[in-house]
Amino acid sequence: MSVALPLLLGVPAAGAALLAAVPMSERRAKVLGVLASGATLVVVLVLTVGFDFGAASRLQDGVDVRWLPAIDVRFHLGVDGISLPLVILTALLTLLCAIYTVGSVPEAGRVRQLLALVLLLEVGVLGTFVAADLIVFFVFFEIVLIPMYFLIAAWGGPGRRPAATKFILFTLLGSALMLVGFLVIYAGAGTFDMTALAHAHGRGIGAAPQLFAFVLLLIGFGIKSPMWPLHTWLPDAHTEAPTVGSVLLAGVLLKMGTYGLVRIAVADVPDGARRAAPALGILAVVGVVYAAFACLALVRSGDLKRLIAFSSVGHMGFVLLGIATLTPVGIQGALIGNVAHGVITGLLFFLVGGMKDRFHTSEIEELGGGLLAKVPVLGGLTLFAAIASLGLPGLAGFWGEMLAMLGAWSPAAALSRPLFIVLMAVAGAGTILTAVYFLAMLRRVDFGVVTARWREAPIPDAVAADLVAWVPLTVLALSIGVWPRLVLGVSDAAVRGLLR
Amino acid sequence: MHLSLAVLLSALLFGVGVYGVLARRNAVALLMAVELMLNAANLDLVAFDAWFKDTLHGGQVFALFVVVVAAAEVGVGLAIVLTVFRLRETVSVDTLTQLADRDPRPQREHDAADVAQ
Amino acid sequence: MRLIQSIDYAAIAPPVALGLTAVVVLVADLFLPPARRALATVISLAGSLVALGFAAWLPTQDARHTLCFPGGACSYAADHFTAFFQLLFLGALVVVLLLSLTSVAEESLPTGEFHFLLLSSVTGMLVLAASRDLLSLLVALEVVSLPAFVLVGLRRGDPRGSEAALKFFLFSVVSTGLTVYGMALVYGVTGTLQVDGIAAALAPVHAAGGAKSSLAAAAVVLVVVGFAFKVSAVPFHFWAPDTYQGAPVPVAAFLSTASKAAGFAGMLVLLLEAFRPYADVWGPVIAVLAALTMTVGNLVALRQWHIVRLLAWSTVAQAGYMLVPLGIATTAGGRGAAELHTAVQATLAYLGIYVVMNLGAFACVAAVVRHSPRAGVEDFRGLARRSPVLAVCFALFLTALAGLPPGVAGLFAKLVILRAAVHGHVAWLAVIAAANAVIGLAYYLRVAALLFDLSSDSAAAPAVSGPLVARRSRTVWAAVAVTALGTVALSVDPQLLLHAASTAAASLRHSVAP
Amino acid sequence: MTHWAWLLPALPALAALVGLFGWRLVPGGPVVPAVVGSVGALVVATALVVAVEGNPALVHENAVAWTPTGGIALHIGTRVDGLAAVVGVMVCVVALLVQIYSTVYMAGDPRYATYAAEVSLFTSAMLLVVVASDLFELLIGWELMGLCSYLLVGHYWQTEGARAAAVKAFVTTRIGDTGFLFGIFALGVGAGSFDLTAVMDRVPAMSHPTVLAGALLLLCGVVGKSAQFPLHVWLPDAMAGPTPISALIHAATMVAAGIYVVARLYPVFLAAPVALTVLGIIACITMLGAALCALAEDDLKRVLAWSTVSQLAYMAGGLAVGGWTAGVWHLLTHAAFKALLFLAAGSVLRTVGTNLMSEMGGLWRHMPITFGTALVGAGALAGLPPFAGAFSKDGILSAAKDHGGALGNAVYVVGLVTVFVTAAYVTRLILRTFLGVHRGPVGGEPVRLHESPLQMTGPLVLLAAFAVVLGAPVLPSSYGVRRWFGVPAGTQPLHVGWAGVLLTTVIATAAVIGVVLLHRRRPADDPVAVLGRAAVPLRRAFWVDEVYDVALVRPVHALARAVLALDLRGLDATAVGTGRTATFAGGGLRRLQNGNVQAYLSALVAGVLVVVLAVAVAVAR
Repeated sequence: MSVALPLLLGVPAAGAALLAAVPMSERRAKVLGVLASGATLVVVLVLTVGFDFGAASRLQDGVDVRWLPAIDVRFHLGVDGISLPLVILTALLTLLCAIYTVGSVPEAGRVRQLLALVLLLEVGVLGTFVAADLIVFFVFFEIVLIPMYFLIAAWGGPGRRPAATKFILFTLLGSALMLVGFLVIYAGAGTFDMTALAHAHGRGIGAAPQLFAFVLLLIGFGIKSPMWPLHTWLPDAHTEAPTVGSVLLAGVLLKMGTYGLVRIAVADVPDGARRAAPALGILAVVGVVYAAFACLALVRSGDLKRLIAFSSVGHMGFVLLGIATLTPVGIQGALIGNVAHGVITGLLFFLVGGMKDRFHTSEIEELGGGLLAKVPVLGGLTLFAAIASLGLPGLAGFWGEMLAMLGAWSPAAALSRPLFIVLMAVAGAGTILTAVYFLAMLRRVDFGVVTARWREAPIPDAVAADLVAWVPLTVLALSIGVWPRLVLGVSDAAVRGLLR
Repeated sequence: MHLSLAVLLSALLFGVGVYGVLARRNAVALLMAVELMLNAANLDLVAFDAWFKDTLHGGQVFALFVVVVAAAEVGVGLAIVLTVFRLRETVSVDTLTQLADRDPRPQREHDAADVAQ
Repeated sequence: MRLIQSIDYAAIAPPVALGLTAVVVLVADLFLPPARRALATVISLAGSLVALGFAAWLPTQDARHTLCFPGGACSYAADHFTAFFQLLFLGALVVVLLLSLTSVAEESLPTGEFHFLLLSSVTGMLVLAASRDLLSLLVALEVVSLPAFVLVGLRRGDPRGSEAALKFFLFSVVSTGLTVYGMALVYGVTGTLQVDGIAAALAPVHAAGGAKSSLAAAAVVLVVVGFAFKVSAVPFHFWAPDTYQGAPVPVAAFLSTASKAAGFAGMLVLLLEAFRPYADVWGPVIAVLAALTMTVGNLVALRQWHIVRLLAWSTVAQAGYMLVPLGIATTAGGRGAAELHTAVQATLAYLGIYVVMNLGAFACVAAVVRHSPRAGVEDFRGLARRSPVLAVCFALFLTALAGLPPGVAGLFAKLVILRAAVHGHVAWLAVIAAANAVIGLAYYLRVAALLFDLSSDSAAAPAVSGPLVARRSRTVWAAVAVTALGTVALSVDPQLLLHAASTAAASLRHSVAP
Repeated sequence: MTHWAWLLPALPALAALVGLFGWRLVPGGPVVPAVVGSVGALVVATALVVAVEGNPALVHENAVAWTPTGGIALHIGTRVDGLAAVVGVMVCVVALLVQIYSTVYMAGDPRYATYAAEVSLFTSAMLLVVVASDLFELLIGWELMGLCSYLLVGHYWQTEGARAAAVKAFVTTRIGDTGFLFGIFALGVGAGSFDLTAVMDRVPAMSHPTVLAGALLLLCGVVGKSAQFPLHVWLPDAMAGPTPISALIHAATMVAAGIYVVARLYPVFLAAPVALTVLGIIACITMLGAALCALAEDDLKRVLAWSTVSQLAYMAGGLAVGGWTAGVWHLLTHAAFKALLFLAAGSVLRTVGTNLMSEMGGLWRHMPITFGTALVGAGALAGLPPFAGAFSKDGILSAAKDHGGALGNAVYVVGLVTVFVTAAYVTRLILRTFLGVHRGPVGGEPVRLHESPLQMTGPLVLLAAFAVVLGAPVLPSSYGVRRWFGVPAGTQPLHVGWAGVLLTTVIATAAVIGVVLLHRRRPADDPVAVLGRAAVPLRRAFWVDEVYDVALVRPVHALARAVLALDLRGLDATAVGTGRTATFAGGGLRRLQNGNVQAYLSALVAGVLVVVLAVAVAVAR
């Protein structure tokens, strides 16, 4: 048994416990927050270094101990090529959030509790990504809810309460149905063990239960992802959440949904997946186009955070489309799309948070234009992030979209090719619309003339803590874009194993 | 006497008891109606016991116990009714609606009620 | 024919010990000066612990049966099933005793009577769990109920208390009337009062069908009513909110946990032992009841402003969850033993977890509010500022009731019932239960969020803050601590409970194995 | 040497990075990395030409594994042949000249550093397209150019026009690029590899629908990038950017990329004649239409922009009729004379401070070098010997004639007509800009007219030289083609006949004389005024923008508003409504709890009765 994974969960948990239990000065809390999340990242890096990339389809550094034999549940953890990139992303984003908090504390204060919740959130997310037992997965999946709820409800904007409630109720509905789906799988396959289930590849589960389970899982993970039309919690949650909340929500929480869809739904009930894939594909593509239209309307008069939240819906639509193709290419696209979205949208939310800190608004109308003139660094990074987000080839966002569409060009043998080619074409139209609204956003916010309201106001550009938090994401977006092997190479074998 | 006669009678009795429970407003009358229901069961038990020629006389024993239970219930019940009467000066059950789902009263009224007690 | 029965006193040791304690407390109270009233609690606690010891010791032995009839059937069984419930009742009793010390003093409840009634009721429960014939079940049920009526109305001079007691009482006796009538009919159909005998006799009746089978089915339903009332399943739940609100908080805690568990004990014995052949009949009925109970309980709880009423409706909903596993679809003829076992295990496990977390929630309420009739949800706003530990504990219990981490115990509880439902081929019920979990979360979270609402507009502390702070009883804190530790333990490793539930379910199955 | 071909895009990319982030560390400022990067790339490009010289058809490919995709693995690398090397040199030369020119033209611009870095990046992107060995690698360069054009066109982002034009440029080309991406899918999946060589090698083995789909989809991208009808609308608007950028976009990068890709992947198109026909039709429409638009345009730069559209259509037409060599040759000559014309225009604009020809005139006296070089460029554009354009254009027309058939004849005839129109608008341009008297801005202050400094005139002279030299007909037709281009099999051999040249010269001269005569008659007026009301559609560019606005832009925005409304009042309201309904239901159920115990008991009894009856009936059945 390896100690890496227990440490991976233990370090942030200990940090959270310390922060929650021991009263300390704000300064100390910040330091502790950075240290704990930094230590977690170190553990992740050690884990990565020790990872056998040659056998990325195998679950590594496993922990597999008896937990609840009465209901056939084992405490089984492990990482493989599919989860490793997400684990790294999670640890990195959490650290960056902690660093960002050093520079900008939300108005509600109480940094200690904020950081404790962030670390607790990290435990939940990391646990979800390394869980190898459905029930363990489920428990970690649920751990995330309460911290996120309080992040929004206590540190959020004026409409935080309803937004937080909506978030948690939606997500719980999803996860409760997902649990039923797990149990349907269990009823057929007789085990909760994800490796065994993936290995069995749906054997033992009848056709109808497979479809039923897949639909339940689809709703569960679809709400989290979010999949159209189950996305309506997301814009509100993002709009109201504090910056770190938005970053983590977009950066890692949404990934739990798509990860689960790949890891559990597609792998464990393949027959159900095949039958539901056309529906999933259609919903995914509708999401892409729908989100683009919504953003297009929002860019005229709306909230920047809301716009980016909707753009998340669109991006996750591509991820879902990739999954729907049930091909290694599509799923690879989904995975790299996940990571890219985490990096880029995380960065975008950081930047909008930076604007909100400075201008005390994220309304496009009120921000006016000329960000690039007023705060060149912030404006420049926004330009970069927007360009990356619209899927320019050579930047991280491209690969997910491209591979998803490539998967749709030649979907799995059991699926209707004409349908998926139509879906691909519509998704392609979505990429155009995405470009349109992002450029329109830049045109309204980044470029142009500084409005009279801000012309004389002393607005500081990015400070050191901001840059430390933002630049790694920029570099990552570029690196993954130029050298996608960073992600695809890791997950390749695992994805092929999954769809075998 | 045929078994069905006894069973029918018992059912009738039980029905009357249920009607009484639902229709009467006086708490004491309610208690009496409940007694009717229990005795309907007793009638059944005894009749079945005789019909089966039960060597253990389960039905008869059961009926005896029901009588005891009924007595105990009435004892407690009357005591409760008495308390209610002492505090409210009424034993009409439909006036007892202080505990019900209704919108919260303003906090101040709460306090006033508290002080008054 | 020998009518003088030999009695295995070891088997009946727990109820005997507790019954004796009840008498001792009552007598002692007569001689104790008012200043030493606390001693009653000590005696009661000691007696409970002794009974607890017996109850814990019994399952280490082979199953014992006593009060047997010629032919081998016994009225009293001391098996794992019994032990599971007895431990549960006694554990709940201990917590309620801890809770009640301050209540008894502050609300000037008569000490001796209070403890006597409480212990008597629990004695009834201990017997109820072990009873294996209709007569014992009925008598035990009455022993559980009769003291409880008085307990509810024990607060002197409180019109709400007596109203609550009267409602409780009337509801109970009507239910009992229906049950007794049902029992008479069952006797009429089967000619026996023994659960084993009933099962054996019902099987051919069910197989034959016709009017007799219809009558039997009706009788089954009628018998179950009395217990459905105890567990406050919809539509037999109406008494619960009014009664809980009118009763002293510890009594409400008692009713919502131990008393409810007693209802389940009787129900399980009846359904799974006596009426097992009719599983295909009562299964769907229970399923519908479960769905109704969850949904109604949760929906109404959404609109509650009184903390005890809110918890009352929550207990209604929780009862619905516990019924879910029993709503499984089995085929006629007693097949599906594995599914039934899973179902019983699930109900028992949920019940065990529920008792701990619900007691904890009531303990937190008891620690904060003085008079249950006027405890608004708003009174809990910003509790975290005044007492962070209590707020954290309350939040833990609430999230556990909602079935969400950090209250992982509650999550496991939901997990096992959903698992049983899916396993028992009623996935639709599982979906309804899942949807209900969401409604449930809405109100649990509303309260939990209030606790941590430290925003400036809540700085104006609620009007009742004075007594809230003043009230710091060590025993109440002990109750909170015990239940919190229990919840944490069950969150980290529920295996012990799950295992015990499994064994208990197995012992019940054993006695009805075809 | 070809092992080092990766340096070709890498050096300008490095220059861009340094120019963007590290120019403060460089002694001499942002100019240094910009110029050094271009010079370095030019050196590499020249070396490549030398390396492939003599055997240009031989492909030098150096690729390394790039990334797995779950399906076909991707490789990244360089693929150099004669075409790539020569076009590389062309790009580097223009880019270098633009950089040098810009040091003066953009001096004093607060964002010069960013500008120069973006030009470097632009160059790098184009060079990546030139040497890419993998379709996705090519796509990266392809799209990166879209980004650079966006940034550079929008360089003056304080002005509304520049912002709008930048977005328009990016979005319009992006529309085509989406098709391009799908074309890559079609070809790559069909061939089982995204490697250019592999794709072209396996074209014969692919099914015809696949090849046709691939070729047509690729054409979408080409049409977008090379500003052909119907995606030409962005190019005239892109004039909002700094003038050197226009030179870069119109000559060496961006628009050239579209034609280049068709030439590069020519075997694919040859295997799909329908695609070539489509390309030919598009070329015909664009050729004449754009030339007509140029005729009526008053804005000097927009005239040049329309002429670019028209000239690109010539190249496209050439490629469509199998005139591969002629098309590529015209690409090169056009790069020279169009860069020349734009830089000359920049020189003019910088002096007169206006874009409108109606406010110019009489500049030849003050700007002799600019005028002289512009005259060379104009001659080349109009197709007058001895300038390069005359011969390359004739190559295309000859190819069309040789190709024959409906397509060949159409291209030939339209090409000849366009020669006339081209000569006409070129003449008008020279007349209105340089000759006559200086009109000056209406009501504006008089400006001091002067020649531009050496950094600007130098490139002009150099480009003028190219515009002459590249036209030497012997160069490509016999010796040069074999030496420097690897001509794909199945194309028309280049054939420049003096008869053809004579014909075009006569037509062009006729147009020149006609316009000069018109001008003589009324020197103050615009010669196009003779067309009267017929000029209106030309001036409005045949209302294509308006049609798009009504048919596309407005519906999209309306739909966007509808979607947002649907989200708020439909989906979200449904979700919130469900919650409300639950609460409402809770309120309703609450009413049952009215406190009356007999009501409760009635419910209890009713419940029991229902269940008992249901059960009894169910069992009896």
